[in-house]
Amino acid sequence: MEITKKIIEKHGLKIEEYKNIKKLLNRDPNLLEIGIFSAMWNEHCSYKSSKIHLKKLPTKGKQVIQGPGENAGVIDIGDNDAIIFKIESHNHPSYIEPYQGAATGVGGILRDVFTMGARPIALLNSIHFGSPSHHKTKSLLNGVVSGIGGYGNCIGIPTVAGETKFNETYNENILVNAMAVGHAKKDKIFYSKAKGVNKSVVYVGSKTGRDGIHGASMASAEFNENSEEKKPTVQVGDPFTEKLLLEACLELMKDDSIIAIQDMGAAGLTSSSVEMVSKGALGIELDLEKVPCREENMTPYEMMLSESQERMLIILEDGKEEYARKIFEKWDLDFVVIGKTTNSKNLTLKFNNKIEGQIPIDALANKAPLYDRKWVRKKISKKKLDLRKIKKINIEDALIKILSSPNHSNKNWITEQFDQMVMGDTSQRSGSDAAIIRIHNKDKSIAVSVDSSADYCKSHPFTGGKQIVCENWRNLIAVGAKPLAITNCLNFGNPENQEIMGEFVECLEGIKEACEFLDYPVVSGNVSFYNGTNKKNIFPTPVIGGVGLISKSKKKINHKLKNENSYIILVGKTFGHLDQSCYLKENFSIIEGNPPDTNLQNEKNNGELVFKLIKLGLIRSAHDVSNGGLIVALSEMAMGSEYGLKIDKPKKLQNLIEYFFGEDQGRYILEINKDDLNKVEKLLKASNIYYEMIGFTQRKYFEIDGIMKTDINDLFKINNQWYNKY
Amino acid sequence: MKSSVIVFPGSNCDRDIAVALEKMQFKNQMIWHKETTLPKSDLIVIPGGFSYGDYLRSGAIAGKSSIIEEVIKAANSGCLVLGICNGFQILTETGLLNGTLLRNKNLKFINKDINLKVMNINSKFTAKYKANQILKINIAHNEGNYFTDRKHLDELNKENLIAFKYCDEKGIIANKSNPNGSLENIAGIFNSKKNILGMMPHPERMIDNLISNTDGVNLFSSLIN
Amino acid sequence: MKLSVTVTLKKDVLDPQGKVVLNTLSNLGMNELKSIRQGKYFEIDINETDEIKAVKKVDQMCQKLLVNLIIEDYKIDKL
Amino acid sequence: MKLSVTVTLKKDVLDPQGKVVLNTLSNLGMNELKSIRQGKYFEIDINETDEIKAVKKVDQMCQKLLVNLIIEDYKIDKL
Ligand SMILES: Nc1ncnc2c1ncn2[C@@H]1O[C@H](COP(=O)(O)OP(=O)(O)O)[C@@H](O)[C@H]1O
Ligand SMILES: [Mg+2]
Repeated sequence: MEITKKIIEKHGLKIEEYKNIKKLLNRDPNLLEIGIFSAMWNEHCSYKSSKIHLKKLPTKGKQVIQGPGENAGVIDIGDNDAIIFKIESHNHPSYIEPYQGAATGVGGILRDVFTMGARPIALLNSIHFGSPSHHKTKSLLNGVVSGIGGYGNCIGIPTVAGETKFNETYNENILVNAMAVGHAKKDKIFYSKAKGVNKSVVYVGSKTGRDGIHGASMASAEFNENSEEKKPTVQVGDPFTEKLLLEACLELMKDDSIIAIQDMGAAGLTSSSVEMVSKGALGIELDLEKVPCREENMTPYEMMLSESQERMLIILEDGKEEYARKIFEKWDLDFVVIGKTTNSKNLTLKFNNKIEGQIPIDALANKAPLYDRKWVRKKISKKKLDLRKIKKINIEDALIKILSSPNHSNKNWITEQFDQMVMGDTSQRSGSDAAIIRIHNKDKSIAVSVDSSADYCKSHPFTGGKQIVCENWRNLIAVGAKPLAITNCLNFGNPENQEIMGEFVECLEGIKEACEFLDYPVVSGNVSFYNGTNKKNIFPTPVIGGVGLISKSKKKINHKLKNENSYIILVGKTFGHLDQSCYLKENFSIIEGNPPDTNLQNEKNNGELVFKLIKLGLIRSAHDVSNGGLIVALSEMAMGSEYGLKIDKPKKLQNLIEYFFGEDQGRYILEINKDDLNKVEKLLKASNIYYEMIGFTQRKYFEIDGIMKTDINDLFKINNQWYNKY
Repeated sequence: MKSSVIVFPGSNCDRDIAVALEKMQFKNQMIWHKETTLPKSDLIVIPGGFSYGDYLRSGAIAGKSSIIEEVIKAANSGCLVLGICNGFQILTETGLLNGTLLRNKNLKFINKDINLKVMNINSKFTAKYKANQILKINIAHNEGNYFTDRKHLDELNKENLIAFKYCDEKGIIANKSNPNGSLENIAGIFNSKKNILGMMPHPERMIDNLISNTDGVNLFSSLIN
Repeated sequence: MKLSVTVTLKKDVLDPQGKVVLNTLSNLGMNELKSIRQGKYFEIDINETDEIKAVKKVDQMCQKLLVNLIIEDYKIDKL
Repeated sequence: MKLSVTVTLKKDVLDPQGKVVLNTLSNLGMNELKSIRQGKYFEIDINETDEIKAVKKVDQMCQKLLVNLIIEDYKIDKL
């Protein structure tokens, strides 16, 4: 078959890249080889546009066992316990088929985590949709939510936290990011680096079908009108088989039969086999006629590029084949030795004893293209909002408008579709700043949260990147956890566009600065470019997933008010930053100016002190102040708890709108028992932390002196009504 | 007391129930579905989850497994059998309990803490509860909408075979407090000899104040005599 | 030989799915609908060329597994 | 008028349900089975006596709600 320009383009390869392939091979590739190059060299697998920038992120620390480069990141939480976690995008498949796209996204990230030897203990998600009034939004929303639940509920891993946002920038390109967190023994972690020649390469799991052929290249291209026709067979998730695969893998991992193991994710058999031997500087030979197939007459091309779900590739120690086979057969899963490792440093593909393709591993991995794409710095808006030019509105009305908006409405209707309690260790479910999961049979817990701020990142990528790391860090602090490390999913537009590439570079600079300062390293992540349609790119949306440690489970805390007549303290300074605030967005549709700056020194000092106060047991409830400002945070503490608040007017800042709705960073609200106040104030003063006493808790009403007084049950209803009317 | 928890491919509350049983001092054993004999047990538990993915009808395929025949034998000779969630669905598929569990009325999976009224304390499963006690227990299911024919419903009512009903905080049993559309708010039922209990809510999730509450404890402690 | 099995809920059994589908369709403006009942459908390919035997075997499958006879009816057709 | 809609998965789309049912039936000793695919079935009663119009309306329902056109095919029959 002649390789025409059309074939090259269809594989998402540039002509320059094709020339390079010919040079690396010293000949023309055949169709199978083109397919393999396209799978390995596309953005999704090769990180060709992002690699040089990702290298700048801090990835090390005392707590880090394994940083980026493996299937997932690994951190140390003491006593031989390790936490393994990662986040991944499944944006494009979810737009085409929301239920299956989201479900297989969850399935995929779970495999990344249990392939390293962890039992998954929590799932999170970050989902972004277009405007609620856009004609596609409702069905995408419902499909994605039930897909996430459908997979997690069936496999029996609690879905405990996430975020759901609406913004018209995602009208034609939704975001579905799924994060999985697992627990392993520190001395029982499995890696993907192949070692040794002539070792058996084993295929386990589901059979291979024609699902998602070229899924990875689809994820690396912009959508256009024809995308719906070009789409490959949609991948259908099978959580039941994944459950069997999970149990079978964990059973095999009890012993030391495994040299290397990797899930078949994007680009299936191709990327899993190439990546394993590339890490071990080896070669691999596969007999493709042995691959278990679901359909008749599948070709080597289809087998190598299929993205059928629920499959793994394992390299076994000598003589362990029969032992391992028994385990997989017990769980009714396919187990086939399909090849062996070699010292040829080639990927050799045979089909019925005939060599169908042969490519140097290096050409696929290390010699994949690497781009230092052109980028430009964002022109930063000099505009500063003039509040006087905006219509004056009543504070209570403005609050109600925010609480009843799609973005701020209560997400119970989503989280009730997720089993949050299975596995019996969820001590804080969705709804607070972070979820808390106890380590099974231990007296310690982890806290997890995912966050993003696309508007902030759009207007000022550097500050946005920095802010989102801080917000995530703050969310963990607010439940009494020590933040340890993050994973990140970088959802951006087309990197060939200099402005978009600039957004990427600057967001990363912000993330880097915050992570370094807070000793909050990045241990895993994922980049999703080309989110957009026909030159309309989404807002830059880095999503940060953080994990923190609570060393004594008893000390857990959340945001719900616990008592009558406790003191309410606001930690951190309020300047009244309204640009890019919810107040302006929800009430006036104004999206202007810069996001609030994040002072890392204050962030750290305030956070560390709040952490200390919680650890000492001096805090009844705590909440970070984020979108919507002080007044929204206070309402959240009251809604759904039994108590309300009586808040004073500000003593310093005169403008009430700025005071109550400003989104200044680094702030927390704390509820403190009367008896503990002295101790708390002493500690705050000793550390030079800025704080204000702003009021008390009371029964029934959320009240601001002389400004508003509302029954908390009414607020709760307002906060819960959006979806019911949607 | 000896207990056996039956584990099917796709069961996922098996560990949770084992933790609860052990905490309540049961000597527990996990029984893989391919086993053909059951160890002597005072209590057999069929746990929640998605046995065989619940792909055909929830509980249908598990209801055909070889171990189930042993469970039926044991049940018929008086052994205590508890089916929770998917376990309840399996018990109806085997015919050990009558009726069936249809899709929730809103067609959505529901996970939340609901109020439950104890309808009958004259059973080995509920003896330690107070009459009409209101419990807060977690539910997590797609198919918990209990349905049965008129004749059986009459029998359930006449013979006092309804164990739990969904209610509100005050104990009022009404449509509003029915999460899934169950007939007469039924959340759990006994067989006529009351040695078998099937229920949709998860008592094993309510045994620890750090995680939730302890409203499920008395179900297990009732069984210990 | 290929056969199909169509499984429907018995008349007096509640059909939550059908009900929701009916409501949703009416909300979408399709008011001509009188009722809608949801069932299941299987396509079965069986190694048997004799139709009578094939139907008999499929009937067994229905009785043993595919159908919950207490709440469901079924019918078998040749494809 | 009563119509039926039979919804089946497109060829090549994974059918996890069919797979499990096939395995179970073979385990129950029914070895003649070559394949089984699971689908959905609707019985629709519609206030419309003209067959062509009725089919057209049901077709709309399929496109709008009953069928996931990306992974499923469907056919409409008169009952
Ligand atoms: N898709 C979702 N899945 C799970 N939990 C969610 C989802 N969307 C929102 N939540 C939960 O709702 C709560 C509020 O979310 P959000 O306003 O983003 O919190 P924060 O501002 O503290 O990060 C959080 O506890 C979050 O975990
Ligand atoms: Mg928060």
